[in-house]
Amino acid sequence: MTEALDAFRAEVRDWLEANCPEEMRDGGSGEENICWGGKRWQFQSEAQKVWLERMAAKGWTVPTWPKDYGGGGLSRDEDKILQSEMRRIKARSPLQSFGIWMLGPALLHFGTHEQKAHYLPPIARGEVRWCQGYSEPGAGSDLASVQSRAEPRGDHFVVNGQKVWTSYADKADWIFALLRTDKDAPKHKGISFVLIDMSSEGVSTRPIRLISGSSPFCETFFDDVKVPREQVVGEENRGWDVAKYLLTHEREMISGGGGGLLGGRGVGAMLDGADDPVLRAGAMTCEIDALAMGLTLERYKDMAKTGSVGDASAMLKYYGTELNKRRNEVMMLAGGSDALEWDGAHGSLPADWLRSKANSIEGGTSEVMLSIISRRVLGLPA
Amino acid sequence: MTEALDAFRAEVRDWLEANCPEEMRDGGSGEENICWGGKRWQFQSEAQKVWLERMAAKGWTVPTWPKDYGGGGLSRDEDKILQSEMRRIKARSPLQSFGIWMLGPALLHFGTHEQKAHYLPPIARGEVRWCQGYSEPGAGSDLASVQSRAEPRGDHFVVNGQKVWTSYADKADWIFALLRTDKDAPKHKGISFVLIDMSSEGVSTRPIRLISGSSPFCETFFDDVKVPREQVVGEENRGWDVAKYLLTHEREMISGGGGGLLGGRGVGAMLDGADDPVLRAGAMTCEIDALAMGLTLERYKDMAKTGSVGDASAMLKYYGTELNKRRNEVMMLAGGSDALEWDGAHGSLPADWLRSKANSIEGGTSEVMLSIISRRVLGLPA
Amino acid sequence: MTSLLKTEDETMLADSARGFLDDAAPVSHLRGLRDAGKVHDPALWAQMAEMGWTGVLVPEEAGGADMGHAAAGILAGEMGKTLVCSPFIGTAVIAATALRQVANDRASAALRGIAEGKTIYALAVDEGPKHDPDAAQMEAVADGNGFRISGAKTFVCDGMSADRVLVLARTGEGLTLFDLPTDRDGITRSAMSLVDSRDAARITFDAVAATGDDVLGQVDDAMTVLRPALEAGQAALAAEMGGVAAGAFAMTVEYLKERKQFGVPIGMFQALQHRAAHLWCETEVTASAIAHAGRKLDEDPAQATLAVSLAKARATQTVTLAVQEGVQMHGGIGMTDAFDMGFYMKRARVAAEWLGDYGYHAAIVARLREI
Amino acid sequence: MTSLLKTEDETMLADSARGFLDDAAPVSHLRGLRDAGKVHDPALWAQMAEMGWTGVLVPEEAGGADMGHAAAGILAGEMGKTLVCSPFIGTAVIAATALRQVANDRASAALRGIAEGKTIYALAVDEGPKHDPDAAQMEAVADGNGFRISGAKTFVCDGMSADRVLVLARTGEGLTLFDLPTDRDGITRSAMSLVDSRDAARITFDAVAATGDDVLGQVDDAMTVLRPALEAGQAALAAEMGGVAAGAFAMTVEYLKERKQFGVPIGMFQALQHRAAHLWCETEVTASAIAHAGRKLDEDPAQATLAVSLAKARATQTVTLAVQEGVQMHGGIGMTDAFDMGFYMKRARVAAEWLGDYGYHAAIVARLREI
Repeated sequence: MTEALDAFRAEVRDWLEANCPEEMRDGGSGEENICWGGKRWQFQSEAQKVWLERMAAKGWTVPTWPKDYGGGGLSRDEDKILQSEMRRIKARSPLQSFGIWMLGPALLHFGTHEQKAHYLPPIARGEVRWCQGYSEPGAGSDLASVQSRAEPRGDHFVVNGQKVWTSYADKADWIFALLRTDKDAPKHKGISFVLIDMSSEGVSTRPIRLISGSSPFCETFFDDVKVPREQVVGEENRGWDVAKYLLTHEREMISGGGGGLLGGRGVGAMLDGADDPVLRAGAMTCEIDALAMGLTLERYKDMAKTGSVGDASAMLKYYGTELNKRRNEVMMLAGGSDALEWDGAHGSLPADWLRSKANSIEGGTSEVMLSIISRRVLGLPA
Repeated sequence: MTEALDAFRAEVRDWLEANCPEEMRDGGSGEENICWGGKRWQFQSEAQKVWLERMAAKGWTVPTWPKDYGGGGLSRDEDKILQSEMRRIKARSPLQSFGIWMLGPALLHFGTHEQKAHYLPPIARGEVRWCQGYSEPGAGSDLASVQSRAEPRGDHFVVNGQKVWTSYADKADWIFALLRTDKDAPKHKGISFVLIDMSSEGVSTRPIRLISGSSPFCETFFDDVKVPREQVVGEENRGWDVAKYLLTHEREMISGGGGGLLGGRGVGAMLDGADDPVLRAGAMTCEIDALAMGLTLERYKDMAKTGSVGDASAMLKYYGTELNKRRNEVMMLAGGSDALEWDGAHGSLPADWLRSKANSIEGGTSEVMLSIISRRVLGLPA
Repeated sequence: MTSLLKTEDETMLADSARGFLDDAAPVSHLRGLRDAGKVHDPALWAQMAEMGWTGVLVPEEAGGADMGHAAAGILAGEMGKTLVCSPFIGTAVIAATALRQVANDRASAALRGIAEGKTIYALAVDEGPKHDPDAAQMEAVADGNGFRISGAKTFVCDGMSADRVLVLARTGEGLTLFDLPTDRDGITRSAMSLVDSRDAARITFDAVAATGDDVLGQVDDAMTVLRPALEAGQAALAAEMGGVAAGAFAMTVEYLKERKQFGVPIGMFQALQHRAAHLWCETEVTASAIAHAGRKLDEDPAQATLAVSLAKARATQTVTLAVQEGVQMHGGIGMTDAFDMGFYMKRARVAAEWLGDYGYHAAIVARLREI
Repeated sequence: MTSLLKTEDETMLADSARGFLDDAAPVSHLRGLRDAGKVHDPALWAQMAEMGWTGVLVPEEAGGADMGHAAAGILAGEMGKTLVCSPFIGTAVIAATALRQVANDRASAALRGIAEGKTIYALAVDEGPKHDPDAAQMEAVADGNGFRISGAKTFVCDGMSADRVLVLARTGEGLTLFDLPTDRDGITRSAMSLVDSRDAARITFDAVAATGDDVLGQVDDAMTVLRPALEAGQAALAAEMGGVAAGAFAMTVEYLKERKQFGVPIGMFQALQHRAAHLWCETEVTASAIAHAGRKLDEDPAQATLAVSLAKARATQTVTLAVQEGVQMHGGIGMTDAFDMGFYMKRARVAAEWLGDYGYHAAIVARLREI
């Protein structure tokens, strides 16, 4: 077993050495360096395009997906080796997308073979870009209170309604959305998980400006949009099951980025010489918690390998996002008046700080996470 | 008006000068220096006895009660002058008791003339000591879930049941208790506010040991105790009204002591040279909050002069007690291992620290206070 | 000391200010300025002058209303509730307090200019990212009968709109406060794009000539004039922050009552109830500290340092909590620029830093309380 | 590094420890000792020796089980859950780790004594109210071929039960660690009445004679031996505190489910639910830091300082919150001595101070992380 893994590691290392373009080895992980793919994608450079194509050909844009659907068919241990070898040479991620993170897992779990064969390979190759349509105006944490309608009319639905917080909807080719297909059923019933081509007639989007400035979020409107009924994932009226399954995935994803550290970075210099116990104590405590949170993410990843983390993942989402808010507050405080200017001495810090306030709202609020933990992990009565 | 008050101040000053014994001018306010009164009271000194007698003769043990019932009949402004003149010469309080703080206000508001005339003067003179019987085992914050019974039998009740957290029940002459007089009525109905002589047959007490050590709290048991029906305050089965009225008084009283400060006292020296930002920041923040809380108590006292503070008094109870817990935590931390010993270098600090944890439980938990504020002050839906 | 409760006069002042501001400067007024790329509304300022607000701390003989610091705090608090954008604190509070420490004709004339709404002042003290007057390094070198001032100041609030600037600079034996017109040769201002959309500038001084007439108070003794001015400003700013907290809190409680989720108003959820109730307690306790600072400045100004730092520290902590809870309890809508809560959060952050952050004032309290 | 999840062996160790301790040392065991005025149960310690726990860090050649620091942490954690009173950390963790740094026959014999449960050790480092090994002032003055040690140590945990004591003293060029029997002439012990009812002593040294044989490690170089021992102790103590937090939390959650008020289980109140859920998150995050410290000490002990201080800091904060919420959520009954929650609160406070409080370890983290 270990020998096989060692052999795999050597193979990966050689292949990366031969195939990863030099420009893609800069560890670039900022927003501006992400390759999102899609029909209208403008590659940043030839290297970015080549890197995507080569990785997609190996199935390594989605290493653990089955080979039949464009994946690499890797085991979890093999995937871990691939990731560590990529980190070793500071290789960029070739492709990121909501298709990979969210629709893929949903289709793999709930989709028909035809759906998987049709939708997954273009995601793996970065040819089709997806966005998510869950939230609606006035619904907030109550995701099941979906009002947007998909009325069955023979072999298709007619979709009407509005979604908000649809990230990158203005750049996406397709959207997966929760829509009410039976208006008489109880709240959690009668919802379906529907795939819609954004180029369909009647679909429009409008960007949302946040307190932190422009954002990837949009409002998305459906006005008598015709959608074939075979574009439902899972059973019709059982879309809530799909949504719940995906919410767990989303939680883990969002928390993943939350464990940022202060140490060794700007804040060390910012704090240098600061004689303020309040600021110092805040920074120290925040760093301690961030280090411990980083270890917790590792522990939970290991746990996920042997079974499911399940509802405990709500902890990662809650703690990671609250921590990230605290970290941003500490940095703003350390920056003082220099950090009060948009694009001033500390660059995007003020916008990042404001943006971080959404962390504990999007993808399930902190309050929802705490309720999940109290009921499903601690077993307190509902 | 101001002239009249100035004249009153001069009169008070002269009288105090002539009548307050020298030994009673030491500002002694520790538990050991309190004069509680009662049939079995042992005066600490002749001076303590003389001081009580002289003040009681003026009605100044209860300055604002009507003269007819043993009080001084002072206006609020006159009372303020009396208190400030007593503080000026560091005069001790001549008498403290639950009779003064709680039963008195209840009787003045709900009692008959006969009850007032019968019960109030002995309280004012320190001749009868009262204790409170509200809580029952297993009831906690749900004070209205009274199980102890007072069964009407002609002109008397037969009382059976158990009370807990009856402070000084082992030293008190009488108890005022909430008892269920109608077991078929809804929870908040069917309760009466009953006065019981502790020397009645069938009354017994047992002290409660706390995590902080021995305590004034007792369990009090009633076993077929016969109580005349005229010893009900207010209407029979309407005792909850009396209890609610008193809870507000209790809140203000308990919070009154909560605004203790760190500065200028031991903790300054304890912290001296401490280079720990966590400890320093904690102490600084605690002191800031305590100073502001002290100002808030003054503001609320002034507010109470012109009208009722009402449910907002829940803030004083909540914030004052939580602050006192924090203050004790800071002092324990500052004391380090020296503060871990019972009666060690920092005296009663460890016991005080542990005892402080009850502040946010007794007299209405912090949770109950927050619920009162959210519903009755903020008007959030119940 | 006078009670911390509002007097009848003060209640009337607050009510009339509220009435005026709800009409003339609701939050949409600030939004409008921002969207138009402006940081100052001369018409609003003129109205404030007409009502006597700009002269709230100007002696009557100089044309002011001389209402005192408690009154200034009440006005600032009402402005805070709707995030009113004006040079009130820098001009009507800080500069007026500095100027009235000085008994000369120039100061009187300057005070009259403030009362009449004709002169806007800014305070240029800080050179680094944290408020620290004692650390000022900018030099005013003796030059003939006067000085040449060189160096740079940052976070000069109202600095772009200001006609005059109070500048702290190091002279031979100490610090000196200069009162200069912003159009004097050698002064260059550049706008800071603050997150709260308010006016602030970086100002560089390139061998700016100053005479003895430009000195406010005595050479080498800035603090006799500046300390009362700073404390007055800090108290008024604390009052403004109390208003910001109150405004954000009121929006939040309204939202908790109206907004439904899972079929009930979200204000029925006990976890939110308790957090809202806790926040209300914080605002109440802070309100006492703010009222006390105003009273103390009016009645015992030489001993007001503790009261002022207490108010600024508490206000900073409370408004921070208020806007954080405000955004979180509003959920996604609280994050949108179209909604007002973000403006409250941004103003709270800038006000937290201006004239000393929490740690700065906590250290003063700790020193005075021997902690 | 090995995964932070428990291995199968570790799970078995934890389960068997739990089984034994639930029977032999539930909280009532500590209560019984306290009520009897005792601070140590020799029979319990003998059983721990039989099970190999006292030798958890003793090399096999000295009769130990040599299971490593992660295993020691697992045992300490299980002990923490029921507040087991024993000299485990001082003897089986700290002293054993110190002794195994030294490759000589005396150290081997001492390790064997520990493994066999025959020798109890205490660590005498602190002289003031806060843990600070570098500040030790006690002097060991050269005297002939040996030393004369004079001074006083405080907060010596297990000091009254101990047969031997590791003493840190200042020698010519630095600090030296001595390993002395507690019955040596000139040593006087007095019991400290700690709030957690555990064993601690003040020890005075009055010209106590020590020879080169009594030195553990090298003269003037205590830290080579002491630092690993302290870090091992801090990690095990953090693990114990994790157990204390888990024990208090489990009691609290049970109570929330069972206790009814206003007609429903109090665990239905959302404010309590959210606080309990938050506390659970804290315990989970802390559990990772504790597991990591054990792994690091086993696999990379020279670089374990950050991991250890992280664990002790987190554990201190978490257990403090756990016992505070524990008492508050239990209401009045949590305040009574008849109920166990108070014991958890008291142990948490003492453990918070022992071997460095939150601020001490936070400062180490800050230094290593360049904050």
